[in-house]
Amino acid sequence: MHPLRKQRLQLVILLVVATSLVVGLVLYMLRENGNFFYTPAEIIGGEAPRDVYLRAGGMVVDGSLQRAEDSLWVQFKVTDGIETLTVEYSGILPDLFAEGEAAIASGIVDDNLVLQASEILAKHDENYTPPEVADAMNEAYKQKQENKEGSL
Amino acid sequence: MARQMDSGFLAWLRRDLLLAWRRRGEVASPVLFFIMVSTLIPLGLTPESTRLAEVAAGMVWVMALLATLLSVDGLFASDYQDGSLEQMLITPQLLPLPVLGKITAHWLTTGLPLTLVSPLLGLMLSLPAAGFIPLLWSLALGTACLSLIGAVGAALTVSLRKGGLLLTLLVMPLYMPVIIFGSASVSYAIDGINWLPPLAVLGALCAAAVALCPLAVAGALRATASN
Amino acid sequence: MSLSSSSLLSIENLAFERDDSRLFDGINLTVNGGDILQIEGANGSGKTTLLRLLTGALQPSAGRINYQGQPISENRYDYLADMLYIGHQPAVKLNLTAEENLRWMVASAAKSNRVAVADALAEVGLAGYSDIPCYTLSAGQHRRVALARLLISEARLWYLDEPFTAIDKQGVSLLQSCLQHHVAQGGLVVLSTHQDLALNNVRKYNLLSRAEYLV
Amino acid sequence: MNLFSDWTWFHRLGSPRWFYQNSGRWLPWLSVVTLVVLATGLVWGLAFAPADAKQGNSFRIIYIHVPASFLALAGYYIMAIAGAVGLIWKMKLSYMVMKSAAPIGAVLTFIALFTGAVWGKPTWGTYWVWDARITSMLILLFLYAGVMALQYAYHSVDAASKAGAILALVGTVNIPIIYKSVDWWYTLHQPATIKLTSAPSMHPDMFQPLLVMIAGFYLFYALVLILQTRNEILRRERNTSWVRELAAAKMTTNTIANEAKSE
Repeated sequence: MHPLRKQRLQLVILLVVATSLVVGLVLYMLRENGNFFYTPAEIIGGEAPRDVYLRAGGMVVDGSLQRAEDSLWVQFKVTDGIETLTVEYSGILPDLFAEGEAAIASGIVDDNLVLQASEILAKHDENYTPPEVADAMNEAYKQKQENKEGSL
Repeated sequence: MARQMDSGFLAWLRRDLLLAWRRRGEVASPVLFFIMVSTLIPLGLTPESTRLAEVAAGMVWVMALLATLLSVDGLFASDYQDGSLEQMLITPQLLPLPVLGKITAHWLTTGLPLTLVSPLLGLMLSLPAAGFIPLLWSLALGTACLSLIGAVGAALTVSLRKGGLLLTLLVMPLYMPVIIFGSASVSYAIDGINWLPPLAVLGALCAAAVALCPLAVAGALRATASN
Repeated sequence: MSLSSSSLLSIENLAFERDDSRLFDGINLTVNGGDILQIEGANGSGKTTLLRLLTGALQPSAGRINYQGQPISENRYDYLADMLYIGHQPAVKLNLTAEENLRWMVASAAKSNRVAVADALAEVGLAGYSDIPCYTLSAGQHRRVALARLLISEARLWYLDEPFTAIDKQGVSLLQSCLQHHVAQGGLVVLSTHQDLALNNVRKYNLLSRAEYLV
Repeated sequence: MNLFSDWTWFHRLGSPRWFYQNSGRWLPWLSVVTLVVLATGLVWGLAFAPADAKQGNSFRIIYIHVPASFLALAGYYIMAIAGAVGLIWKMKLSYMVMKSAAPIGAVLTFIALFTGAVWGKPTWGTYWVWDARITSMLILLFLYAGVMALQYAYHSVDAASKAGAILALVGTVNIPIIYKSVDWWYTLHQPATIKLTSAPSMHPDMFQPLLVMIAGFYLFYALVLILQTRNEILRRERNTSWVRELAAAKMTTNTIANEAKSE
């Protein structure tokens, strides 16, 4: 074989192997990449891992917000319509955080099934609900309906 | 007596390895830098092992990045000065192949040693036990990416007298995904999450860099080194 | 066209400009096996640039270079494999020994003979130095290492940029006999130098006047 | 016989002189249209669009922020495409466009980041979040800076152009990767749910002026790019006869005007 053609072949083989590796690895990543978002029901039900950083979200329950008098510590409850999860957080809440609105808390679930949040995010547009919250709540609502029908 | 020649990959790889062996003191300096700076972290940040453990993965990764950056500057510099680069540009071989040979030699002499000493650093920074294997794997793949991407920057700045700082500016933004997925795979392992997905992405980045960076380097060398 | 197609190397209407300023244009040359072409011209007239255009490291702004009647861009591999270029810098690695350097240069060249490395070094007067790293050698000796390539090379086209710099008298006569031998075997030499060569059949080409004359 | 006869328009387009003369004819029109569109969008957006129910008047910064972000990103691709065209077809004008696009893009990126930070404070309670979009905008700024720095580092214009083009192309590969990597990184450590209001969910009264502003920014970008490129053409072609003639003509009209004044 002409040496130039041989080199071109080597280069092409390198490119083909590299491209297939990229595709394969990305596909693996997409398949394996778990969802780190959990609904309150999943956390209370014990489906979510403990001592692992995760995110949970739902509607902030009306009247559940408690503030400490001497610090920035707050406690509130979020619900997905099935279960309520207690969230504790120390820090300034975002301005758009409000009871009856959706919020997302990131942190670690402790042994008492309380989410010790290191970050709280509120949705900031009335037309916009985080899709995973919306999905989770719709799912939960459906299940609830089914359960109700089942019990009847 | 004309003979078939190889693609230039092995020839340049062998030569750069031999050269590195001849100046092993110099080649060891990124590794020394890597170790020295990590002794500063407990002094500067906190000697408390629980807090160190939190930042260990990220710190090791940032230092590996800086150490690679230190050495990648010289990847083409001496070849440019003594005329070897000129000879490389006029060999009949397809330029990406000798370029890949040089980059491989660079990784074998910087990235690989950094990877091999990283467990020591992990110990010094009280990295949790679960993080060691991912640290090794992610550094092995990640430093290869760093060498490949850094080579593009080195080629773009080879004919400039003060290319070092500019190289940093050019290359740093491109290093971003590598450091994210590299440190992510370690911290995932520590948090008890499946750490293979970020490692897979790192592998994908590495494969893409192997395919694309030698082409970019070849283009950059042709564009700048001959002027 | 028919004339140039039979020649080993022909340059047609070659021009080079850098950053929109024209270094030279309208260069027409034909060089055949057995020719020594000496490029002349004041400093900055473009001797090195012309040689580097010949190596293909630089692209001409206009015109073309033909190898055996075909543009070099069309048979790049064969052309480069048949070419040997020694530039201003001798491409000698200071941390390698003379022998390692030479072996490396030979390995990266397409047409060359591997076994003759030690003989070649002896012939350029570096017999006792083959095991010593090159940083202990002088600039002239570095050039001798590079020139030892000529003794091994089987390339027909030799492009030499100021090959006589830093070489002593003995080295100059060695190099000249080497060139003589090469063209006698049907090779071709294009070199730039200010030195008058003690060789017959040298053609000179002056870049500034663009005139060619036989010495 | 002439293989490239169909390509003459392309090569004419690539001629700096042709571009300079024709763009000169279009410039006044373009600037008037740009001014009108921008003014309409600004007055509409700032004075007539209703205030947001939650954010009040602070949301109005989107009329600057969103178009600037759009153009910052689009500008990078324009720059990279110009560089690629230069590399492939060896077209000088294209390199000039690339060089001119870099500082404009950098300024727009900076405006996007700055307005984003100002907006972020009342909305999210922080000036800066390491969110995918924000981080990749910051990286975009660095990439622009790199291309600009390379242009200035080289004495040789040819080398600077080619090196800048290669860097810009490498950057285009990286922007999506960076975006994806930060986004993905956040799915664990920070939510990616912080996103700009997705446009279609906006009320039409707010959305229409935004569209006008985006159109205005595109026009403005084109205008500034053409002006910058014209400067670059004059600078690089200053030794050619047509630029000399142009300068000489300008000089005589000026002296005539001055003489007329002094009389």
